[in-house]
Amino acid sequence: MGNVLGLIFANMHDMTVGELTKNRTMGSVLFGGRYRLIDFPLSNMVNSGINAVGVITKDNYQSLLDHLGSAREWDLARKKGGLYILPPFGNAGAALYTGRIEALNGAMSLIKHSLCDYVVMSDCDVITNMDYRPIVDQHIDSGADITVVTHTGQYTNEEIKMSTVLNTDDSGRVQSVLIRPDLSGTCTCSLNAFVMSKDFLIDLINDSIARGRVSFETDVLQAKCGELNIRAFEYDNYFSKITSIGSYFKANMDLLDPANASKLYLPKRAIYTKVSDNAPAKYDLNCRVVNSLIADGCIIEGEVENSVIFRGVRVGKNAKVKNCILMQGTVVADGAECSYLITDKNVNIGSNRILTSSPAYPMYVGKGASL
Amino acid sequence: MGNVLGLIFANMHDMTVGELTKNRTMGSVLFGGRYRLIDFPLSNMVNSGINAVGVITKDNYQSLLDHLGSAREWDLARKKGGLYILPPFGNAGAALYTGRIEALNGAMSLIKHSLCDYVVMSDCDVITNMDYRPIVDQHIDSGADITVVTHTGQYTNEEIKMSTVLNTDDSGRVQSVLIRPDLSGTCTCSLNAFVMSKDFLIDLINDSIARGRVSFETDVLQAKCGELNIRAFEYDNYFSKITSIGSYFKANMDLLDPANASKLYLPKRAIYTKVSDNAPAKYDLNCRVVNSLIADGCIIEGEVENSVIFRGVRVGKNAKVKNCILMQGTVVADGAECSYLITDKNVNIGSNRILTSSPAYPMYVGKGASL
Amino acid sequence: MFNKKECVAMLLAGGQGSRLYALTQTVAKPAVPFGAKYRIIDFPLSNCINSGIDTVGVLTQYQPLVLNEYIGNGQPWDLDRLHGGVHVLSPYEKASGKDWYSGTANAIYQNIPFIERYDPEYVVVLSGDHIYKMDYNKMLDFHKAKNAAATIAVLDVPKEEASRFGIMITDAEDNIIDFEEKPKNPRSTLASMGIYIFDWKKLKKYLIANEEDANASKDFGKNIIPDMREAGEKLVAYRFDGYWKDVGTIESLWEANMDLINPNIPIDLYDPAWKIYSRNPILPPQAIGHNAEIQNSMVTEGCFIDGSVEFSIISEGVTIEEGAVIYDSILMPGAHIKKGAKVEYAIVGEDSVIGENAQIGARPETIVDKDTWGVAVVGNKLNISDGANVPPKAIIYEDM
Amino acid sequence: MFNKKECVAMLLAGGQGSRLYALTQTVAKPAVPFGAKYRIIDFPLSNCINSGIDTVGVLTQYQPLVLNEYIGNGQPWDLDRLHGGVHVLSPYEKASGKDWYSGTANAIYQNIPFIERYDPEYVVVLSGDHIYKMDYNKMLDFHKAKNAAATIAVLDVPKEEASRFGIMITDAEDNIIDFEEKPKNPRSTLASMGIYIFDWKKLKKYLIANEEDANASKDFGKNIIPDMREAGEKLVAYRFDGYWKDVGTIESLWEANMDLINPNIPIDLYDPAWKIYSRNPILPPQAIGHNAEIQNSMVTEGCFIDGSVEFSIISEGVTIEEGAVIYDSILMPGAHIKKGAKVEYAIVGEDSVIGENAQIGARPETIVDKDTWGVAVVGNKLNISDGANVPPKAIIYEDM
Repeated sequence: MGNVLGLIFANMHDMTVGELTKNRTMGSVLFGGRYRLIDFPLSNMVNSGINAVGVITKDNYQSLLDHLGSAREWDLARKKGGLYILPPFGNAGAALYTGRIEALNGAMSLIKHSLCDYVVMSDCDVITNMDYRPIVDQHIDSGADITVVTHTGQYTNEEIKMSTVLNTDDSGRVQSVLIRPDLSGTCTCSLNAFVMSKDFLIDLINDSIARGRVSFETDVLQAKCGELNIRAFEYDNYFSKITSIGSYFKANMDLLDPANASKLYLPKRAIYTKVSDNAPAKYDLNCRVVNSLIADGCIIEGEVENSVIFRGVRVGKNAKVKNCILMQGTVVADGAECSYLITDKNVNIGSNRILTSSPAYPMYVGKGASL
Repeated sequence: MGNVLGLIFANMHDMTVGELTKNRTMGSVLFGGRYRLIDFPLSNMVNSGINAVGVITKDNYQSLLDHLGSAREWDLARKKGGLYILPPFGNAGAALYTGRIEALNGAMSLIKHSLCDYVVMSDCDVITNMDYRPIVDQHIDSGADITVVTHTGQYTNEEIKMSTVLNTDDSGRVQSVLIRPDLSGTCTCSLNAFVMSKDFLIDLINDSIARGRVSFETDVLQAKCGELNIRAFEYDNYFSKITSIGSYFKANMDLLDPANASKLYLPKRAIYTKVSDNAPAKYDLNCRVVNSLIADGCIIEGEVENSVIFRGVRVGKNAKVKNCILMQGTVVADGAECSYLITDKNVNIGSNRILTSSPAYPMYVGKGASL
Repeated sequence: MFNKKECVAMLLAGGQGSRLYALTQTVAKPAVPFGAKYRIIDFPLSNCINSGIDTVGVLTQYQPLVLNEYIGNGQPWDLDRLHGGVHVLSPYEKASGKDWYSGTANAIYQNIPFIERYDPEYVVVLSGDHIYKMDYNKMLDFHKAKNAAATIAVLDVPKEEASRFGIMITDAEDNIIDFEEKPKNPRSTLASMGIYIFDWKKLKKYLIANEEDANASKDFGKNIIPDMREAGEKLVAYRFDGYWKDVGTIESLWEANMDLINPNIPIDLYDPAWKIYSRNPILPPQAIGHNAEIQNSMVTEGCFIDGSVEFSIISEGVTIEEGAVIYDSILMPGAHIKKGAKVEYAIVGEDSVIGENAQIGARPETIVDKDTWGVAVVGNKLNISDGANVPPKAIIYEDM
Repeated sequence: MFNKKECVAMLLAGGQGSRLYALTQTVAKPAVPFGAKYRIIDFPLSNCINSGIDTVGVLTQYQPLVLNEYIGNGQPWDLDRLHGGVHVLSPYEKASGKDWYSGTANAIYQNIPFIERYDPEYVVVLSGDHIYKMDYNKMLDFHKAKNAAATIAVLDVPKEEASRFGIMITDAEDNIIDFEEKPKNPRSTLASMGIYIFDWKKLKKYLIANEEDANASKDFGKNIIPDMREAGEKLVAYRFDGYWKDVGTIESLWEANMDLINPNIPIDLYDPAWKIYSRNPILPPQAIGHNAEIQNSMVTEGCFIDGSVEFSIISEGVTIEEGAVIYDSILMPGAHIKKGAKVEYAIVGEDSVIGENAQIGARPETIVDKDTWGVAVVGNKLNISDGANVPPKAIIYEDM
């Protein structure tokens, strides 16, 4: 797939998990014990043979820059192709964007100069191990103008209210588009990944900008679905979509089931992330750990159950951690008890503190807080 | 000098060469046949043993990002330290700055987390091969709060009007500061490079921001020169300072004199730049080249005299190029004649066109123009 | 970025490590996995970069493929430099002929052109099979302050262990006045750690002289150091008081691994100021199942653990099924322990599979004749069938 | 980033290159400078990456230090990859013993474990001393379309030159039905370019068989290809019609350099779609002085030229003083030609200094006995004193 350019929108859907994106992009939200959300689309692109990827950012992207570094971990530290970070104000024309089309306009120079024939775009809200090759193949074979990756299934009202819903005919052609509708039940939702030819995309951007149209979903998918040949690619593999802090919690917890983890972490299509050179995890005398994901650099002296524990977390003696997500550097001091807690980086839970929430509303504790 | 953090201001003085910075930062202005201005302070820092450098940008910095890439050419692709690019909006607090102090405030997190004791700051307007080690040594020995690198000499009114002028006592301590004064003659001008201790700098930024002071020159150097121990480091090596398109032209032409070039390009303190994998320059039958700098990738079929020719320039048959700066990718077609011309990247001069200006006002031709 | 380096490190990665044979059939000893996510060579390489030494030659001629791939361009240790960095140096053919390395001194002799590229004042000579954290820069400061020709790092060992080491006899100023190799009645308890700093000009002279002596064995301990002493050069001992262990045998390799989980042994891998770097595997976090019991162990990424693990070191990508029991053992990368298998006081090599209900090794307290007890070793990429029994002290090279 | 690679390239970097001896005393032949800013190996390495082959083993045992430093982590050729990339492979010691490479086939045989890491379908075997631009991918497509066991790239040479080459005799379908090594009366004009694509499984089988034959010379041309033909494997010839030159001798090295500035010779270094990559020197642009006259030449960065240069190749960091004259010559990196010196039909090695008014080489038209004429060579790092005379065809190894 040397002829495909990848584009990742790092800031899209920031608002769906507002607590987690206060100081970072959606793409740099921590996930699954050692990843950030951008690791998934970025690894997927690399594993699909795409070797030129642009990451479009808007604000709060310093942590994203730090995470991506020279892109060596994704094998994108290249002379030809490689990773391009596209922050606002990089060019005289690239100001803060409000919609996806404006964002693409800021990336126009990269798109134009790319030697690619096709462009694959993805947001950072879907956690999956997706091979883009069959999607591009279908796009080419079907003669579509735009291919939208979709999944048809049962969705809750909360999920659909954060999604773009497509109605397709038997041939897979999109007939109508509903944006964030107030529905629930079985429907076909966009997974926010799209394929277009480079030439079509350039024309689309130029035309939309000239007409003052900034939203890809409203002004293109919805408004033009009669006029354009927009087709769905139905995706059936394991995925989680983050539409709220609740679904973020669930997406993490889902990986405690080895059956799910084995569909996400494929030996031949690994998910790459930044290396952090932690020592192995250390389990102390009298600790008790069951049904949990534990990252390197942790020192566990107490109990951990049904939890996702990021790198460098300390769980003290007689501390109890149940149904929690503890991000990097969290310290749970001796005797503390936590349940249904999401701690951001470097949170301190004091000795013998008891913090309990409920499955419906896991409690979020902000970066660096001491409780 | 493992305990020194370098900071480079890529956008300062953009306005002095407004034509050249329309689509790029001062730091990414092309210079000397194959360099960009940031190559000089960045190489100087690396050659002085500084292995952590932050580059502070404001806008128009996409070309700077492309140039610096993974910073491998400067050996700053490191796990510890290395190059940090600090664009606006990277953090929630870092908006577009208006003065140097605000810019430093945007870099506060880098400064605070650095393990350094001292900070060396430099702009990109001075072309020189500067060893920062004796400057830091003097800063430490003298007990100064701020050390300003200066040069005392004859300056034109134009130069002084773009400079900060310092009056020092016999011990080198700054007594008063004039900003962009309307003077000429012998005086001590700042070369826009400064040394401070990390702790002093952090306090200075916090205090200035709290009081709404944004200009380092006006609100600190000038306003506080009685209160603070501000000292000059008198720098006597070869340098050029860019204060206008005229001085930019002269700084390029100065390097035609091997005596100057040998003071800038030192074998043990090389100036690094991005590699571009051009073939060697090719001199054709009947070409004539004298007193010029020619970069790789050029094909010269005509005449070149007293000129600086960047990578990949083509000079056609019977074309005549005299006293010109031709940037990357410029094509001078057969029979064309140019004199006192500065062409930006990818300019095309048509066959038999004659373009002549004067030493006092070299003509600038914008990027991609066809004449 | 300067052409000149004050100090260059030469790491003697050694040969086959015949006493570790089951684990080194296709890899050089320094590439043997250690401490769940490391390989032995991570320790000296990390010490180098943490000490500010950014130019390292790794001398090896035995099975360098894995070591070469592992070291790569040195990036995991921040040793990918435009000038300097880490280089694996194998023997090569010169215009004058071709020779394999015939001893530690000869290996360095053959690479004089490599060292001379950096024009160093000092050369640190290190060994590839020691586990320790040491600031070579402090030793270099000591070397400079003493104005020595050579400085040898020494460890004060218990008197009863001294006869296992090369022993340095020093005067009150730490000058080495004599030395003895594994003496029966040691005159001192200062054991050489196999870590040397030399004045490069002097070392070069002795290397060349030693090379010209056809009878010399081309070895540092046997030739270069004695030659320097005889010539009256100033040799000093640098006392080191941290943790240090030679892992050249199965027993010492097992012990050094166990030391990592012994709270009374002072080797801290969690100190952010002195990280031990390694080439990190690309694997998800370790998954601990519903039936797992883990205590007093170190585990790293990509493992799935549903059995019981105590006092053990579990490397990347290991699977321990429900009901399997791992006590006092080392599981190397990719090992797979099936249901009900019991691994006690054992080392299981890379990618080996232990069948259901198999028994590997045994606890010493269950053995009457203590001489028949020892750590059991299953080599790399082996299949041990269901119900098989690998007795203690056994070393398994083939499927069983 | 996949563990599997469809095609791996093995580059036979060869030995000392005794016919280039003055230039290869301390560097392997592929590291000899070429074309002002390249080294010979840049051509096959650039061809690999431009053809989409990102995994290359460079086989060498002769003076690999310069080659190793030059290739480094492969970044200049975009061959620094997490999986794959370029690796210099020297001989090494195995558990079973240690052997130098005893032939081209043996070199690949010894590195079977390297190739197997990538599980390739195809292996391209290349030579390290050819100058050419070629898309190996097209050859691979041909190999696949023909369903061949081995494909050999051939060049249609003039009949009178055919007896200098290995000649392939083919049928109408490009099947190789016979071959002759430097035949007196060639039956065909298709010369082997020393570029092979093999089905890896088959090649491996023949490599192992050849290794077991104690009498075999372990060479591709002498053993593997004939063995495959005898066994009835499908061997096909792939016709290449671009520029190709073997630079194994002083004359051919000089000629290939001169070809770069001959507008009638089809090798274009300025094509952005097929760049030849190299490790770029860190030097300022070339400075042309007031007295310079340059025509029909290639010059690269870091030079200072104040003399006359015609039909010459001037490498990085060369100084040509006022009044010096360089005609039809190659100046290698760092050469310094002093005032009034004349260099004609000559090669001046790296960092050599030609004294004032010295004369190196001569134009053929000034020589009566044409047999005494040839390219003059001054080796690396030599000093030729003021006024000295190096006659044509001379090869200078020492200061004079």
